[in-house]
Amino acid sequence: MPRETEAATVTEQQVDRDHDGPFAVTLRSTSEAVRRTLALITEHFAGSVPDAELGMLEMVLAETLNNVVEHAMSGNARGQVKLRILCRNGGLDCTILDNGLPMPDGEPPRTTLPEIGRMIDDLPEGGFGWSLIRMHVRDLEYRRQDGINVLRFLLPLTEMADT
Amino acid sequence: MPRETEAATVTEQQVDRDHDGPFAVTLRSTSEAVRRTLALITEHFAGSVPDAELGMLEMVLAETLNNVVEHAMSGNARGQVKLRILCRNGGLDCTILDNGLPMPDGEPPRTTLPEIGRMIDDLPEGGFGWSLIRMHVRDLEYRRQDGINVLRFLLPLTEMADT
Amino acid sequence: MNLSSRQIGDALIIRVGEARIDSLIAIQFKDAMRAAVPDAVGPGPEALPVILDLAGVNFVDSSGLGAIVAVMKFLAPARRLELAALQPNVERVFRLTRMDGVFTIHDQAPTDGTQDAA
Amino acid sequence: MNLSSRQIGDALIIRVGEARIDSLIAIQFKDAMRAAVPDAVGPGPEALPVILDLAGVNFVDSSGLGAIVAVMKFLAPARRLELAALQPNVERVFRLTRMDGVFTIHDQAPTDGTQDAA
Ligand SMILES: Nc1ncnc2c1ncn2[C@@H]1O[C@H](COP(=O)(O)OP(=O)(O)O)[C@@H](O)[C@H]1O
Ligand SMILES: Nc1ncnc2c1ncn2[C@@H]1O[C@H](COP(=O)(O)OP(=O)(O)O)[C@@H](O)[C@H]1O
Repeated sequence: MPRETEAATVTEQQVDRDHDGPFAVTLRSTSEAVRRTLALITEHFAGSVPDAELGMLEMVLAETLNNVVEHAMSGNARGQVKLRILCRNGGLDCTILDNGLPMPDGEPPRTTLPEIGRMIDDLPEGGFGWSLIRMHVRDLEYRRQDGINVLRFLLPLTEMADT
Repeated sequence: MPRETEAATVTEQQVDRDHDGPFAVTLRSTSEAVRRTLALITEHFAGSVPDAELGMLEMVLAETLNNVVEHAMSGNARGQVKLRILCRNGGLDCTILDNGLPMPDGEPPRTTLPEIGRMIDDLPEGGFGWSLIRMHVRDLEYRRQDGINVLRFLLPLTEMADT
Repeated sequence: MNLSSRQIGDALIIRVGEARIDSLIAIQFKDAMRAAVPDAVGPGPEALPVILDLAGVNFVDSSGLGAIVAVMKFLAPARRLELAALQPNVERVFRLTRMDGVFTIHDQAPTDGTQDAA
Repeated sequence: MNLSSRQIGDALIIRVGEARIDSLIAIQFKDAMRAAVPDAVGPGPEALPVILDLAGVNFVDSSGLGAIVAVMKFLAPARRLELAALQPNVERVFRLTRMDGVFTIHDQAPTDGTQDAA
């Protein structure tokens, strides 16, 4: 992180932006940090987002953040991840930034749900993540910028209370 | 939180500011959220801030955040707290915003350490918080703005690695 | 990993005492399940049921789901894994991935005396 | 609240099995300590020591410190509270608040056979 050179005073706009602004969190690329982050988020939106949709938010963020930990960082716990959630466009607008490896094909996998056959031994134990994410979100965008993965999507809400 | 009307695209500057920028976290006013936040922070700065100074950071933030939970919000768990930490001016520049009650005298208490006498029954069980904070920080500023408490201070570091 | 088990008739009921089965504990969960289920004495004509009581679990992510499937696979063929008491968020992930068709799912875990409460 | 106690000679050693004594658990900690220490059979000429083994505790905030002081107060005069195995961050908060002068502090908790390892 480069040393900052901003003036030493918090401006009025900054306070506005910061306090009424988005939910934000910075985390390292570990499963523990993902758990803590999800707990802060469910606590933050409880009461303003209905339970079922809060459950979807938690699921979608668990899958995206755990993918960062497991794939983009492939286990390196010192990766840095930033998440921001805005209430707008009829839903929760989520942006995840990480300094890990880019997506393999320059875009999030378009995998569909793994096949479920009749043989127990052949049942899938993984590969659900991106299908679950894509089932719930809209306006998914991904880009690589200056060595940073920028992933963004909207989780639509049926009814949005002010948070 | 008012609905945002920003354009739907993350600009390059935003990515810069967000990813290389400060540590940030949004939390509700609960002791559990404070615990999770402190864990994210110690994990974030581990390796770049020496252990002893990381311990001081954790202590100072525990005291300031718990004061918000216990005093500014007096137990109301739905209060919203934002914390941001920048690496600059030779230390960690911390800003805490909360929408709770203002400080009683328009400024953080100037209490000194409670007296320790010889009688066990008279030993102090509280009142250490602000003395501990003031022992460690510099450039403490507090102001009330648009119903928001803005508290800011610098925790000086002897030697600062880039985080 | 907090698992507690009790035998009711042929079935072994294993209650998960963790609020989450997620990527943080998926591997430990698999290991603990392996340790919690005694080897069946050879596959009989009917596989012996192991019922996983998820009443206390309010979140399962895709790693947790994968771990539960892995447990089903290593218990087979002598033991068959069934599930009980799926909380709403847990039920959703099984339904969306169509894994609800793979498991026998009980509304709640059997209690002593009533072998099957589904 | 995870506390485990054992008696060595006159002293009751209570080991705290929590990584943090903070404002989240300060009240539970006080209650659990009250429950963990049996009433002394009347104050003798010497107060009976209770040694709080903090080897596993890596963080104490001002609420946790206040709770430890409260425990000292309600144990007196029949029992006297001593501390053992303060980790660096814990030692610092006692030192900065000058509470290190109030407690007898042992480097480590006594083990069976050695009554005092300080
Ligand atoms: N954030 C990411 N960065 C890099 N690669 C990813 C990321 N997310 C997913 N992938 C790749 O896409 C594949 C499919 O991901 P997913 O659907 O979540 O299934 P799973 O994680 O169970 O393998 C992963 O195996 C990985 O190779
Ligand atoms: N963030 C805050 N908002 C409002 N009042 C506060 C805040 N922090 C502290 N106070 C007031 O200052 C007093 C001293 O605080 P402190 O030194 O932390 O001791 P303690 O919390 O143990 O009482 C508190 O009792 C409270 O009345």
